Amino acid sequence: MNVDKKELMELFSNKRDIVLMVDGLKVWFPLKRGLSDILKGRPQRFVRAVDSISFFVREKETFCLAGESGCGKTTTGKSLLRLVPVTDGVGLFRARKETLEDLKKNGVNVDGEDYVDIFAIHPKKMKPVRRDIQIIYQDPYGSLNPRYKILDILKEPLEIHKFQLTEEEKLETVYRALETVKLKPPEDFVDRHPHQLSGGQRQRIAIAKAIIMNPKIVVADEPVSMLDVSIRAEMLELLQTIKRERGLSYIFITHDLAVSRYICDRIAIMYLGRIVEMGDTRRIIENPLHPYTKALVAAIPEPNPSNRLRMRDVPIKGEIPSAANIPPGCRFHPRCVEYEKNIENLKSKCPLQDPPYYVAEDGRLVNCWLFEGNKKIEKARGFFIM
Amino acid sequence: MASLGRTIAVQVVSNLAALIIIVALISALLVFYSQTILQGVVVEMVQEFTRNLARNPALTPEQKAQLINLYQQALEVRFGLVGNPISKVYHMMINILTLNLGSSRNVYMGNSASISSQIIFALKNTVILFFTATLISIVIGLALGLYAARKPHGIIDSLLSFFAVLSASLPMWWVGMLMLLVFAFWNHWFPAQSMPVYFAIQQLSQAYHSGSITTLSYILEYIRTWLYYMALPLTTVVLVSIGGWAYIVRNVVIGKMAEDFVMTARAKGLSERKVLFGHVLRAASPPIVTTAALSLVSSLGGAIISETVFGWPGMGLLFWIAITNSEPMLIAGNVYVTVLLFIITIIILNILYVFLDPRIKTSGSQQVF
Amino acid sequence: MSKRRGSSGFRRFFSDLRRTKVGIVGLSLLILFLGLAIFFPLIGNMNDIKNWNNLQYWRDNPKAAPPCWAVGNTFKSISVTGGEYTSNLIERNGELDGFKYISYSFLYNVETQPPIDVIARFNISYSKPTYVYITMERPDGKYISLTGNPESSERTSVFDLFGVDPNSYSGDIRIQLASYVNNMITIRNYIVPWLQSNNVTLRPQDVFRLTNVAFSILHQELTPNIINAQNVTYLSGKYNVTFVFYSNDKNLSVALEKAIVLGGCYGIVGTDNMGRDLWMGLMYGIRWALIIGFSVSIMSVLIGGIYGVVGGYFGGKTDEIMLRTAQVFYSIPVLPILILLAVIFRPSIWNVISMLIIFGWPSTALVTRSMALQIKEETYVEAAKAIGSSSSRILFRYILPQVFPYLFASIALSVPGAILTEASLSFLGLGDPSIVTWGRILNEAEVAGATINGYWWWVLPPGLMITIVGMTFILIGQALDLILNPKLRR
Amino acid sequence: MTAVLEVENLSTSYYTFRGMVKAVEKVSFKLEKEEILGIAGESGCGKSTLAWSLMGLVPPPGRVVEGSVKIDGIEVLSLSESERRKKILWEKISMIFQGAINAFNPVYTVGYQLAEPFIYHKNYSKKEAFEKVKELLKMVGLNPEIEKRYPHELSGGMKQRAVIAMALALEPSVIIADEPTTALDVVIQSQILNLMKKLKQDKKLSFIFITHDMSVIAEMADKVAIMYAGRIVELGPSEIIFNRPYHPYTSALIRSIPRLRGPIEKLQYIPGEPPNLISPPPGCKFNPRCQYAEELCKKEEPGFVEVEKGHFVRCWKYDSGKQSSGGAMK
Repeated sequence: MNVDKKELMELFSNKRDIVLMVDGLKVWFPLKRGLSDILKGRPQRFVRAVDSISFFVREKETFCLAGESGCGKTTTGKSLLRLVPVTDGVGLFRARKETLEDLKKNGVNVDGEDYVDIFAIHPKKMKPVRRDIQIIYQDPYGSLNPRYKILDILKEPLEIHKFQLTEEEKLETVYRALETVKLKPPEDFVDRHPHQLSGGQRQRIAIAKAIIMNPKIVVADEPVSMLDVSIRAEMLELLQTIKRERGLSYIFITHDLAVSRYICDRIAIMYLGRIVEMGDTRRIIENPLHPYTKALVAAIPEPNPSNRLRMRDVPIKGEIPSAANIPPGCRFHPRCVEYEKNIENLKSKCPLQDPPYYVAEDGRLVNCWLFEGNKKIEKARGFFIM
Repeated sequence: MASLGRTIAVQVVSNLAALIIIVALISALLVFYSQTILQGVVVEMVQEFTRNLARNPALTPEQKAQLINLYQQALEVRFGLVGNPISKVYHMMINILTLNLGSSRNVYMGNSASISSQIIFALKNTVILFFTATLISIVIGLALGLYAARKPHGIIDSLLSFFAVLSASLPMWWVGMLMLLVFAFWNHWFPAQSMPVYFAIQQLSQAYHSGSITTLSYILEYIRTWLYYMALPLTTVVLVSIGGWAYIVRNVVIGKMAEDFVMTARAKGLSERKVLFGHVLRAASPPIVTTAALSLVSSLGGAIISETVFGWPGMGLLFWIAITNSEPMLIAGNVYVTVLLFIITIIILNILYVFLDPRIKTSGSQQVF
Repeated sequence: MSKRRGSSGFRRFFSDLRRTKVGIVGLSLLILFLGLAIFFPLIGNMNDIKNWNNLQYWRDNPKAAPPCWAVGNTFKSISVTGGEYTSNLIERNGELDGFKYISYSFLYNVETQPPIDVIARFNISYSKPTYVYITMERPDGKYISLTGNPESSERTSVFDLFGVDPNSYSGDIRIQLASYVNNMITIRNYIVPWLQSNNVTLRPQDVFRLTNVAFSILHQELTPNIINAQNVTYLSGKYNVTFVFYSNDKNLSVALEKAIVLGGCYGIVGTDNMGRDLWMGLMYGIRWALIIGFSVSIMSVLIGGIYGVVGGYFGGKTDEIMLRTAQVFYSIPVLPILILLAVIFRPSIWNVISMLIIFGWPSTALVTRSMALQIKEETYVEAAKAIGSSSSRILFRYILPQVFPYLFASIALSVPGAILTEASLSFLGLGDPSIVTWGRILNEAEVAGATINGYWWWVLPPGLMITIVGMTFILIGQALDLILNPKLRR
Repeated sequence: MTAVLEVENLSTSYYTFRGMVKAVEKVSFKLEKEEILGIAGESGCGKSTLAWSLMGLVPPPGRVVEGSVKIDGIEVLSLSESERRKKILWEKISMIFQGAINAFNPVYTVGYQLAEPFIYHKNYSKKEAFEKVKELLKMVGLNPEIEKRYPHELSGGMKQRAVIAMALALEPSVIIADEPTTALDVVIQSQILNLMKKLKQDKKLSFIFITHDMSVIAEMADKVAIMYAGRIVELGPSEIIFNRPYHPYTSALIRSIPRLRGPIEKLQYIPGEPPNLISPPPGCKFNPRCQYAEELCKKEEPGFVEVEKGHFVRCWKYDSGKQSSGGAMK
């Protein structure tokens, strides 16, 4: 165990209101190497889907990961359940007592008295943790086994985790979960197959499946983006209600900043595998500081008909590069308008060095050289102290 | 373009690997076969020798045993039964690959007993028959499939579907027998045997060289003779292979018709012909080539057997004769050439596929088979 | 729990199958064929099958005879078994001039066409010289002796006709009258004199032309130039062929075993050139077709299915190697290799079946592999991982249930191919010689030149059976295809 | 102002095995020159079918049942197929298709597919056509070299620009844009929307803009038609639609949109699900989800009534029962 992690654990032990803390998470997918690559001794290349990010989630909080497609937000969410191979990072998670005991039984080295580093557990031994961290997928049509009935879909988690429940109790749990997601009466739904339900109903089933084991964190991966606008709000409200009732934390992944404004407490804006700005949701949306966030906010259309009379000014250039080909230095600089404006001052920084995180006035973090005068922090524990 | 070359190289190499494996298999089988046969011959000869020795009272039993042993060893050397089986298989492989297979007991085809020349003679005829049939099938099948695809679930389409189901379980050689019954036995429209085509052609060319007929009538007569003798086998192969192939065309085309770019093409005001031939068929060509390749190539087996029915002097008839006269080397050579024909066809189609689909041309390997 | 779901799934599956039209047709045909295969001993004669290769067994049947329904005016066989009373048989015995005689008269009616032969089998026992006298009485009242007259000095001994010891013998004797009559000796001694006595003009060269038609001429209207006549007219009415055995031996005993007045047609689908009842072969062929079809398709699809799913699900290097292997097998043309194997190894049917399995699995493997790859990427599979499902649970409860329906369809669809390939091998004479299959029947037809001789009843039905059985399975396979999730396959 | 497109009483149905689906029913609207009409609605409301109907390209088993479509005064639906193909399609009306990824044929270069309209409609030589293609590509902000590329070599944004260029090729009177930005990220989306706005001004184009995203509609449309279950339930100037909608569905829909700026109000939602079009509810199709539904709404369908100039509503609240749906446009 390195010094960093020890320090981190110490901090985490003291911050009782934080359930999850991730530091330096990297998810790199190796690219396939051709025979000639090996012969010519070219180094292994990676798709750096998530490239060293740090964040934390408080209890009963909705933490938002936002960004365009390919920015690594979904990969981050999946890495918490270890559904993607994690290259590096520390992920301290305050698990339930039973979870920790089960982990110990499986021979996992549990670091703290009430928490565990989820990135240090072998993926095959993750099963107990998956009770505590659950996921809701974007696509309500693909995330339910088409050959199962609703009853079997919802009972499956209970069977896998061998809760000491009788058949009646399991049924009771399933019915309660269906009622929680407002599919009433539950008897009408248990015997149906997913294809007999509408998109909205399926997504409710997906939510029910995620919360049936009473998790502590639910990763909600764009849970409303494939639903019609008219039922989207209802679904968001349902998620909020469940959070209040069950004391959950959400990691809410979205590309829609407008939605995040309604549901999220804190937000992290991601660009090419890196968090570029993180802090209070409303303040970031109202007053974005990072050039990318500025562009992103400016690009979002609004239901205001007078907009049609003007061109939308989106301060950004070009198109997003491939994650296999991340530009050196600040990964945003080739598209950055600020950099272009101040190229004389910035050319020694932006194209050469990855910027550190700076603390802005309202306590948010910005990953940009423009804020060089501000207080600088390197790792998660830095903003942790604040 | 580098990746294009690489893709083609991968195709060729993996298909040739299959060929080498098959040849190794054939060689091993042949070596095994000849060993067993010759072993039996040796045993018989040794028994004969033992019986002869038994009549000779001058020898002691030990001497007899020794003599028998010596005799057996001598025989084994003579028949090539000693030695490393792997090296034998290796030599056999080389012989098969180079078609260096010696002679058959009789002349079955062509005019030389050398196995390779017989096979080449037969191969030529099979290629003439099979590729003519394939060409005709491709043209008619495409037309039929496209027509059916334009009106799915119509009468023609339903008939085509039924015909496809039917021909999938139809033994081609049996259809050939029926053809003979109908068109050669009941109505004497076509000859019952195709073998005489060579005599007819020979007579024709003699007549031509002796100057009794003109060049034009020679050419016409030449074509007529070929068609006359080829008509029945040709029709059989076309009839049986066309259903499945047209059905494949139909399915692929229907699939492509549902794609968005077809709507774009129609919206652009292109005529239905242009949409169908210019866009749909062009875009459908890679999958059609892939699936059709197999359906056509798999009809090769049926076509080959049908040759025996019609007495068409090709690979199939040669198989039949070789089996009847138990000529293992002839069979082995025939198998090898058939497999070679098959694999060359696949390689050509694979390369064609690569050229038809720009996505593969520019972005790397995908094997069709 | 899971069992209940399985059975309800099956029930749904079959009810779906019944709902599609092609499914109904296929399913009812399949049931019919299964019934015919299982209950063959009830509808057919097992002895016929057991004796298929025993040509002695079939010698009393007409050779290469078309089915009776197909030929309108052919003489229909009459068969008489000894000891039974029929109007076609008159049995007499007694003593005359110190001879004991026993006679059998076979009566038959000719309408337009005469029989092609009269075959008679007797059990005879004597210990003194014994003779035979054969006569025929025609409807026009004319008599003809086909052997030496007992009253003359040229008596015909049993030896002359049956080749048995004329002085003492006990056992079976058999005669085929047509071949006896068409014999040159018989023609010279009996037929020619009879014809001449009936004012038929005979040139010397005509005598030789009688060798094929003598038996037939016995049934014709007698006209002076009967031999060179263009149109043949047969004399219709009752014919009576009498066999008289007579001997000095008081203990002479002759018992009729069976007599057949052989017609030119036979049964439902006729006979082959050995006289075998093709109907039996045709019916029994269903058994072998189903055995071959099912065993090859089930085994190769299961092997291929498991191979593909395992490769696709586990992925990586293993998958790569497995895929390449399957592709190599896939690109081997089966038939030539099978021909070589069949020539080298004894082509027992089980060898053929195993070879078909060895070359049959890769196509399924390639499809199930791509299916497994695709299903593996489905969100619900990842969702299953997310709730903590183990690999084996995902394999058995998520991937296999999706693949299995395809395997069912694929089993049905690969049956015809197996049957066809076996038939092709048999057609080339490389089938198992000890069993009766359609391919073999067609092979024998080809060898006997059935197409050149117009024996359509020998050629048409076996191929039709192959086609219909094949189509049955394709229809079922298509119905299954319609029902099952089609979007997963490529 | 002159109407370039007049649609009256247009109905399109799909004749499926499970029954008839009335995907578009009694739709009437006008599109003026240099105007953008936004057609908005949730999934399955019939917006794409409406677009196909205007082009006369409804895929089987669907077909236009009744109605009239006039482009530049020409009645399109009564034209023979070949006439429509030669005179109307792409010359008078073109389309920017949903999902630009699939709008191109993968086996042809982008340039060839852009050149096709010139070759078939204008009888240009290949060379001339490709010159035109280069101009078009420049116009939509693409490198002209792209013409030699295959569709799969282009990014989503580039493809969308190319599709727009293709739609503009023959400078048609009406361009239908069916969900042109749905698959794109917001930054690219804003670029594409800006491009379309610019082209509209420069080239004086008339658009029909179809999308499910109300915010995108607001960015573009001068006039908005809201569709629900195959019908236009409200049609009017976008200021009215967004600021003081009449129809209960429209107002609920507007209030359900999460907003990026301004005060955070509680989001509204519409309870229930959109109806199944094989067996729609009797009466007003929205009645099962409508909070104002009365007995009449459950029995009879309201007419399409002009409540003020250029503002039409299909709701019993505003229908006195006298005006028939057909005459509303006159």
